[in-house]
Formats: sequence, C-alpha cells, structure tokens
Amino acid sequence: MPDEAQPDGKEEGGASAPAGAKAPPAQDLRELVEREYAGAVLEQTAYKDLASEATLVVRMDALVQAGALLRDHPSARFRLLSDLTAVHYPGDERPFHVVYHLYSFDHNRRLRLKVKARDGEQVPSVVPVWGGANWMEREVYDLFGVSFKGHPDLRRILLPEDWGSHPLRKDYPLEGRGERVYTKPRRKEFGD
Amino acid sequence: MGIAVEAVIALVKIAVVLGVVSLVVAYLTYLERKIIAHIQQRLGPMRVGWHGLLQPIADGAKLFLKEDIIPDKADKVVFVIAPIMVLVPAFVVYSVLPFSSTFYITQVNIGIFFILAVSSLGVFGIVMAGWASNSKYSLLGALRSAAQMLSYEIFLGFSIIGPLMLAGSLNMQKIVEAQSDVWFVFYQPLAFVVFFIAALAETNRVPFDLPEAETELVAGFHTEYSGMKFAFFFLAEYASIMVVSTVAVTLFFGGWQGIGWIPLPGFVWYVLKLGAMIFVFIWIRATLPRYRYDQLMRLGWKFMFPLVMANIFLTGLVKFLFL
Amino acid sequence: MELAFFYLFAAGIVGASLLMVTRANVIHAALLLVLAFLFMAGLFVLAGAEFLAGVQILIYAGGIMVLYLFSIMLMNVGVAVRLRQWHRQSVLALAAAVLLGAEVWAVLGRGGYPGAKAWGWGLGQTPGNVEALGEVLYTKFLFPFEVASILLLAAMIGAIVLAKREITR
Amino acid sequence: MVPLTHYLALGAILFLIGAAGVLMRRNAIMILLSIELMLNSVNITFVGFARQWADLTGQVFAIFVIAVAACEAAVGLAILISLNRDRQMMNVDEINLLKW
Amino acid sequence: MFEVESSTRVERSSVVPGTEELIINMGPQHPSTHGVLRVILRLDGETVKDCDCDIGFLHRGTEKIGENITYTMFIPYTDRLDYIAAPSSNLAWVTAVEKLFGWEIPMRAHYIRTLVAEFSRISSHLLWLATHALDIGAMTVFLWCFREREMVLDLFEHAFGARLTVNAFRLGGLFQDVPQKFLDLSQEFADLFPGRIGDYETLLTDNRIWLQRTRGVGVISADDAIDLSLTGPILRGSGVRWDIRRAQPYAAYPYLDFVVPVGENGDVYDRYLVRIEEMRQSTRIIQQCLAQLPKGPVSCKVPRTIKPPAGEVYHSIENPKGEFGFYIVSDGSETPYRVRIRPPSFVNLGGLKKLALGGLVADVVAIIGSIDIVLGECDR
Repeated sequence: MPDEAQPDGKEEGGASAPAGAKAPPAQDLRELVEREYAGAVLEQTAYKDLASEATLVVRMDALVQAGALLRDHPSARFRLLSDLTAVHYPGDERPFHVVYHLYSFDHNRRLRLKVKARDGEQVPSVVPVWGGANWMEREVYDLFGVSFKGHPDLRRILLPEDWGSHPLRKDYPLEGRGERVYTKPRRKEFGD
Repeated sequence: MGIAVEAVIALVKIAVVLGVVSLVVAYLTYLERKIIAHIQQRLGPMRVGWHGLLQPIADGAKLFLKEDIIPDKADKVVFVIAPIMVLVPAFVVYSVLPFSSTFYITQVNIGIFFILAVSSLGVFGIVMAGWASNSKYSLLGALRSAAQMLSYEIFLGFSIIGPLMLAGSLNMQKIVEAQSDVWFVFYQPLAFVVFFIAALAETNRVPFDLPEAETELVAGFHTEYSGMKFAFFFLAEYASIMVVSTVAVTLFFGGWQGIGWIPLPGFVWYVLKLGAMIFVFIWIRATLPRYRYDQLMRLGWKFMFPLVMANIFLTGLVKFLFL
Repeated sequence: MELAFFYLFAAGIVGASLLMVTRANVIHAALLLVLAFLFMAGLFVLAGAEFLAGVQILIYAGGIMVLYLFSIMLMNVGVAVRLRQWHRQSVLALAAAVLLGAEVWAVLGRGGYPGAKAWGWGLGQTPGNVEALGEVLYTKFLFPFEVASILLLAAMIGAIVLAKREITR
Repeated sequence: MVPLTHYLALGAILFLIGAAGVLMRRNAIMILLSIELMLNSVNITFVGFARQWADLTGQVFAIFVIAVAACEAAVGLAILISLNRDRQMMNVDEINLLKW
Repeated sequence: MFEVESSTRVERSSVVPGTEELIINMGPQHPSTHGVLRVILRLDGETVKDCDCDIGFLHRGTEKIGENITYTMFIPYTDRLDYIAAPSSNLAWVTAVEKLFGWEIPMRAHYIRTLVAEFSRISSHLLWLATHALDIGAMTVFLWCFREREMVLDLFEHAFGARLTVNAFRLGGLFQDVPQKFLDLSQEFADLFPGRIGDYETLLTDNRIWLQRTRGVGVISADDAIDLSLTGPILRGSGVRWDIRRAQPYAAYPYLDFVVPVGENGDVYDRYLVRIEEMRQSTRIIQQCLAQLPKGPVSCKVPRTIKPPAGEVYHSIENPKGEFGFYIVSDGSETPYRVRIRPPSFVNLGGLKKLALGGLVADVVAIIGSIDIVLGECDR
C-alpha cells in the first residue's frame, strides 16, 4: 500500500508558503510543544511514522496555544485543519475525546491532536487558530453536546434547533421513543 | 353608412391579425424549443403530432385547463390585472405594423413613436405582477425589470433616431419606402447594434433575462403565476419578440422590400426577414450566459448610451453637410 | 361621435383620479393615476395632439410613473397602509377646495370664448402635427426648450445627490 | 367638435381633485401623485385652448409641463427616499424639522 | 377640531422599518442551491449584507449507522454520501479500512480503482459544469455535459451493473474483474472526451459575459482558503498546489503522470479553469491506466469475518470536491467503534459566507456553483 509520503518538494506549498519559512520538519513534535509550554502534552501515541498517524494528547488549557504554535512554528507549519471531530467513551472519566487532524503543506505530514473533556466541560474553541473549525465545532456541539468556549456562533448545524439530544453519543437510544422527541422549532433568523 | 363599413373592415382586419399573431406566437414557442433542442443536440418536442407540431396547442390546452392559483396574501385585483397589462400593449402594437405595402390595420403618422410608447406600458404589468404576488423573489424581479426596462427604453428610443433622421418620418410605411435603395442597416450599423441589444433587454431575453432569472430569482415576477395567467406572460414575451423583430426589419432591413430582382411578394420578404431576426434571438438564447444586474446597467449607460449619442451626432452632421 | 368619446374619456379620468386620491394603498393610487393618464392620452388624440398623446404615454405613464412605482416599492408600503391617512387639516382643505370649485364654476358659466378656428390637421389626417410641432418647438420656443433641458439636468443631479448614500465602506 | 368649456371644466375638476388630495392626505407620495394630477389638469386646458385657437403653443407648453413634472418627480422622490432611509417617515405632518 | 381620527390607525409612522433591506430564503427548494440547502441572505438592494447557511435537511445519521454495522456493510452507505461521484467515496472507505488492516492490494485492483475513480471525477465535474453554467444562464453547456455524463454512467453500468450508486469496490480489492467491453468503451471515451471539453470551452472560456460573471467574483486568497480549511479545486483555484493524489498518493497514483492545475486569483473563473483542466488530466490518467493495466488477481485474500486490530486511522483521498476522509476508531470488534466522515462539501460550504459577503445575489448563485457542493455528503 503506497501511503508513504512522496518527497515532491516543488509540488506542495506553492503560492501559500510565506518567505523564509522553510525549515526541516521537527522530528519530535512533543518536544517542540513542551519546549514552549511545559506539560502541555499529556501523552503521545501511535507514532508509527511521521506522515500520517502521529497523535498528541494535549492538555485542554494549552490547546489553543499549542495549536497556534504548531501552526506557526517553521518546523511544524500545520496550517490546514483537515478535520475536527469527537469520540465518545461513556465509561471514562473524561468521556469526550475531541480529535483534530492537522496537515502541514510544507512538510507534507499529518498530525492528530486530541483533547479529553469531561461531560459538560467546555473545550476551548480553536476558531481563532483555524477559521475552518467554525462549522466543525458546531457539528461536534450538535452531535455530541460538547460545547466550545469562545466559539463565535455556537448553534446546532445539522439537527433542528431544539432536538434536545445528541445522537452520536453512545448512550443515544437506537430504537424506541427515548430522547428523539422532535418539537416544532421556534422561528429563528440570523443567530441570536 | 360609410363609417359602419369602415368599422367592420377594421374589425375584420383586427380579428385576422390577432388570430394569426396569436397562432404565430404560440408556434414561436415551438420553434424556439426545436431550434434550441437541435443546437443542444437533442430532439425537442416529438410526441404530439408529427415532430411535435401540435405541441403548442397541447401546451395551450394544458395551461388553459390548469388550476388558477392566486396566493393568499396577494393583492388580488392587481394580481389578476397584471398579466392582462402585459399582454394588451404587446398586441396593441400590431395595429400599426406594416406587414406589406398594402396590408396593415391602420397607418398612424406617429407610427414608430406609437410603438415605443405603447410597448413602454408593458413594464407596468411586470411591476404589478411582481408587487402583487407578495413574494420577495417576485418583488426583486419587478424592481430589476423596472430599472432595466426604463433604462433600455431610452437606448431603444435613441437608437431609432438615426434611421428616423434618414427617413424623415415617423410613419412606418414611409420609413420602409425610404429604404428602397439601400437598407438603413448599412448607413446605421451602430444604431442597429444598440437597437438589437436594447431590444433583447426590452423583451427580457437572454442575456438580459434578469427579471425572471430562473436560477437566482426562481422565476422573478411570474413566480407565483400559474395556468392561463402564466401563459399570458409567456405569450406577451413572444409577442414582443415579434414586435421588436418587426421594428428592426422595418427600420434597418427595408421592411417588405425585396432584394434586387428576385420576384417575391412583399409579405414573403417580410416574413423571411422576420424569421431570420427571430432565429438570431433564439440562437443567442442558446449561446450566452446571463448578465449580472450591475453589469447590465454599466453596459447600458457606459457603453451603449455614448455610442448611440455619437451615432445621432454623426448622422446629423453628415445629413447637414452632404444632403 | 367625438363628443361621446370625450365624455367617455372624461368620465374615465375623473373616476380614476377620484379613486386615486382616496386610496390608502399608494401602489393602487399610482396605478389608478396611470389609468387616468391613459384616458388623458386618448383625450389628447381626440383634440388632435397625437404627438402629445404619445409623449403622455411614453414619458408620463412609461417613465415617471414607473419611477414612482419603483420608489414606492423600495419603501415599505405594507405598514403605511395601516397609518392614519388623512391630514388634520383635511376638513378645512375640503372646504377650501369646494369653494375654489364654486368659483371656477361661476367663471366658466359666464362663457364668452371666441369661436373655434379651423384646424389644419386632425384625427387621421396624414400630414400630422408632428412636423408642425417640431417646427414650432425648435424655432419659436427654442430658448424655453433649452431652459427645460437645463432644468432636467439640474433635477437629475439634484436627485442623485439627494438619494445617494454615504459610502462608508 | 368638443366645446372649449368642456375641456376647461374637466381641467378644473381634475385640478380640484388634485388640490384636495394635496391638502388632505398625509402620505408624501400621495401628495406627489396629486400634484401630478394637477399638472395634468393644466395640460388638458392647454390642449383644449390649442384646439380652440388652432395654435400649437398650447401643446408646446404641455410638453414643457411634462418636463417639469419629470423634474418634480425625480427630486421629490429623491427627497422622500432619503427621508425614508434616515428617519423612516413618510407623512408630511411629521416632517417638521429643518435639519437633522 | 378638525381631527379625522380613527382608533385603529397608528399615529406615528416611525414604525416603518428601515428601507431596502430584504431577507431572502434561498432554498431549500431553489433551483440553484443544488439540493436541499437553505441560504438565508440579508440583502441591501441586491448587495449581500449577511449570509447564513441552514443545512441538515438530508441528515441521515450515516456516522451513527457506521458504528452499528460491519465494515463491509458500510460500503453501500458511502455511495449515498457523494452520490455524484460514488466510486470516489467507495475508494475513500475501502482504502481507509485497508490501511487500518494493513492489507496489500493487487496491482490490477489498484489500477481499476484509479480508473473508476477518475471516471467518477469526470462525472462529478461534468455535473458541476452543467449546473454551474446553467446557474449563470448558459443553457446549452448543461445539456452537452449531460450527454457525456450519460456515457460515463453507462460505463459504470457495464462494470458494476449500476449507474449512480455503484457500490464499486470491496475491501481487499474488487468483487470481480471488469469486462473487456468496459475497457474498450473507456478507451473510446478517453479518445473522444478532450474534444468535447474543447466544445464546452468554446462556449464559456473566452465568452465576455462568462468572464464578467466569474472573474473577480467570490475571491479568496490562498491564506484565507487554508485558514477556512477549504480543499480541492477551491484551494487550488487560489494557487495552492496541493492534491492528495500527488502529496500522499494512494491506489495507483504514484505510478501515473499528471499535472495538478492551480489558479492565480482564487475567483470563480479560476476554479472553473482548474476543474476544466482536471477533467483533461483525468482523461490522461485514464489513458495511462488503460495502457499500463497489469494482469493478475483483483482481490487479496480476505478473511470471512473481518476483525481489524484495535486502533485508529485517518485516511483521506482527493474527491472531486476536495479532501474526502474517513477517521475510523476500531475497538477490535466486527463493527467500527466510531466512523467519522470528513466531508469536503460541508467544510467548503463553511467558506460560503466569506466568499459571498459584499457580492450581489447573482454572485451568490455563481459562488455556490463554484464551491460545488453535494448535500448528501454535506449533511451525511
């Protein structure tokens, strides 16, 4: 399976690469983050290869700073937030893992950031770092009920405004009436 | 009893012209569908009659029998009057068109002026329809069409001044007679270009079909119309295509005058030229995308207006110096 | 015949304008005014002023009234209909209008106009009054004509300046 | 041949209707429309006189009246639109400030 | 004394709301929102002052379904995500799962997958071009594009027995080898198609009205595009030469030669040019695939019950619309613990507000067309 990164320097980056930002990719991203914010990275898993499956679990209060650092540091440059989602582990102490998939054009590699949140705990919003997180965080809020601190416009996005529950949680009933009560939404225009 | 006979003759003429024009306009829709279909490499209507020849009649019957819906919150009186207001001016204009050297309903000495004036009333129907429907899309369409038709009427009016200066009359027959040697399109190419663009805009055709832009305003001013009322708008559009094509043929292509020695009756020449003109209208619809509202206005006021003014000035100068 | 048509048109004009003045909905009023103008154009044709009839339709009905409708649609009429329609002084105004009417009636009743002169052009006669009108307009009344065009220009500039919005962006 | 008095009477009636409209209505657009009606009543008398005396001056003046009406409509509507935009008012008895 | 008061009348007219502002609900049944998208526009005259998307009309809970069925059973569901380019979605899922398992796929399967994925790209781009041109008013392009799209769908029918939701691939390769007729017809299509692209371009590329409607409309800079996570032709239209087929190749792409086109100005026109050029490149790839197609089996050995190791994987491919990815968390059982679909349309549509503000209504139509959304995958 050819999923090794192809060293094809002239193809990537292109017009978007700012001047003088090319630096060799950091070998250990944990070290990079820890140098700036000590204790920010809680664990590092599945470090199979640089290209795809590197995972850092970040402390929640350091998330935004670490994100900004990873975005701007010349040897990281994770400028694209490919994906933002969550996973629900109902038994855990911190059941909601919010997962960020980052991509670096300069070094052609991916990084997975994770934040673990308690039920009802607010995760800091990364919209200031990656603008594309706006809708993705709204979706996580909609489907998991994880709310984001500092999000500019946190509304439900896929489900009706007053769905009342969050279907991607593992405890969401798959049949029967359960929580799937749908009432006619109040008419709403342009946010609140 | 002279006046009664005259009145009867006039009524018969009106009936004939109205009947023929209605039929022709209905078949214009068929023609358009067929031509566009073949440009787009498909067949178009094929089911009703031989090669779909009875399609317009079937369409008419369908529209006639359709339920006529008036929206609940619409202004009912205005809503009902609007399609009539669109259709009537489009047909009234036929009363002064010269179909051949002998066949016309009436001759008015302000002929072309009359056409301009009456066809300028069509915009009322559109504005009324857009406003009375009480729908935002319709209102936007009505606003657009008010601005568009008001502006382009000006260019239309100015563009015909050049040929009129050459003909020295407003009477349609005299204008045609003045072109017995050379068609005015050769003297007045600029005027013709402006006239044609303005005519496209006046009849709400692509690329100026902003008032009804299906993909932006759904259908613009006639979004809420159905059945016969919708058919009225449709008929009016094609009737005005006929009118502007006739005016173009009359003003620029010598009306019913033939080319050289080919012996054909005037009416045939008229129909041939009209057909060519209408074909160009349809061809353009199949080819071009739609302008944006501001671009339409810019094209009008910054390009066509100076052009047509220069044309009038030049025509006057040449006429003053050499004639 | 001519008189019958005159009465027809006159009735149309008066009826439409009476309705127009009393409408609460401004759009209806404007449309009724258009109707009155169309009748008026007919009246002009009757009086041998074909060119003026054309101008009446083209400029008044097709131009000015569309401008009115356009502006009215830009403003919100829906609410305006529910407002009080009549001015506080309206009873007084009505009285004044009736008085003025009585006076006009009295003056008109005295009559005494010189007889009609021959009319060189008229309904259906081909030379038409367009040429004649153009002749008069561009010779005898050339100066007023030019003044009118200056007036139009001034009005255009004024309207643009008045209705223009401050560009904030 | 329509007698001159008919034209004059029609003109007078329209003028009165228009004047009553101007004085009685609150809505500024209605007032403008009434003014248009008054201008047209004058046109009718002009045309009537032109007919009576076979003189085109009346018709020429009617054309000038239409030009003036166009100016009036443009400027009047511009004022109304800017008023409506800034102050949201359309009624003349509320427009009582000289500046804002 | 002269009061003509009526108690129902309102005295002050100050209740008249501000003029010229209009809130328009574009959709969910609007001809140019391309599905059940509702865009709420606040207009000042014709200028867009605010823009808000209301999506979710087509939400079917696909991710939740994925957590409750096996890996194989989920393949048909991926068809219904980006139903315009169904094989592309299939490819994303099977490659993601194969990455989770660590399977090696036979070369022939790789090539056929690439071939079909490129056909799906062409089909998707044709539908995009058709509707986009129709939105801007060019009617003929619409029907021309559908003529060619019909040919592509016929090809799918030859290979997989279905036209739209083809269920093309299986875990480990293909269900069976494609018939020879499919390959012949593919060759025929690949020879014919560049000329047809030329036909579309004749109508649009140098058309003055088309230029006026698309140039300088919906401009987004490369930095903004990256910030908003826009991917696919929008990102490339802004000048970022990034294509997952080239940057992190999958299937047979490492062995194929093709160019990644980029735009300069990031406007609707550049996105149009990029997609047109991508269709050409897709044709090139198809030619190469057909020429290099190796012989051999089309599937690796697949166990009867598929139980992956516990772990997580993120894998994305270059869908016609952008980065289409799957994030799969496995707990070692037969069903995934969590299936996350990374939808390109959803993320790209998030940039609509940025693109549309300050433009005119007609521009919104052009911009939605140039984003190229499909609501099946946006709403999931």
